[in-house]
Amino acid sequence: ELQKQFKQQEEHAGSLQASMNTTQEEITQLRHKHTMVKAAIQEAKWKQANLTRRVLKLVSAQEIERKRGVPLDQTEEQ
Amino acid sequence: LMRQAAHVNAWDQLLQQGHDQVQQLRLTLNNVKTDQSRLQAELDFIQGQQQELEQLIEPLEAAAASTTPAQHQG
Amino acid sequence: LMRQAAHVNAWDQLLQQGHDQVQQLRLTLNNVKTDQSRLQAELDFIQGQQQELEQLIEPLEAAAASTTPAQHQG
Repeated sequence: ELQKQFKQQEEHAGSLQASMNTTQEEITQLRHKHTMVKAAIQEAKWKQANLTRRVLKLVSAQEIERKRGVPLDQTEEQ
Repeated sequence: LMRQAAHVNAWDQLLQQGHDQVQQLRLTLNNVKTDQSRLQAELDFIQGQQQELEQLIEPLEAAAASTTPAQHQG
Repeated sequence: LMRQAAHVNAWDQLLQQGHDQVQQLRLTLNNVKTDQSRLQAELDFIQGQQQELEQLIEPLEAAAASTTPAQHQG
């Protein structure tokens, strides 16, 4: 009787180990993908900083132009 | 024999505990996976937006580069 | 009896190993989870900036659209 129970437990432990292995594998994949997502987000951050710099440059250039242009138009009209 | 039976019972409990723990782990794993998919989707969206913005900026930069020296000369 | 004792030891070890393994995986998952929360915040930040940039670029686009033909005429 006890021997039978041993046998059952061994099977139970075996299936538990199998699902542990599956889980471990999935977690390994998850970590791998996590590393890639993390790198991609870092890249997006850099790109964002670059875009911000470019937009601000455009905005300030336009601002200078506008301030330069408006009084000139008025003097021309006078 | 009694001691052996007790041992077997203890293992039964431990196995059940292990089973519950792995189950719990899988639940957490699935949550983290869902979060990861969401992050990936948001990242894809942002990358698309960045590309659009870049396409908007490029002609403006080209225009600024060509008009600014022209106005200096004029 | 010796063999049984060895069996008991082996089993106990196996269960302990399984327990440690679960514990390790749980730690790993928690780290990923924490990291993902941080990444989510970063994405939200980028998204917010992106919207600001779009708002900044809108009048520039409008200006470019209106000044470019005017310069052609002048």
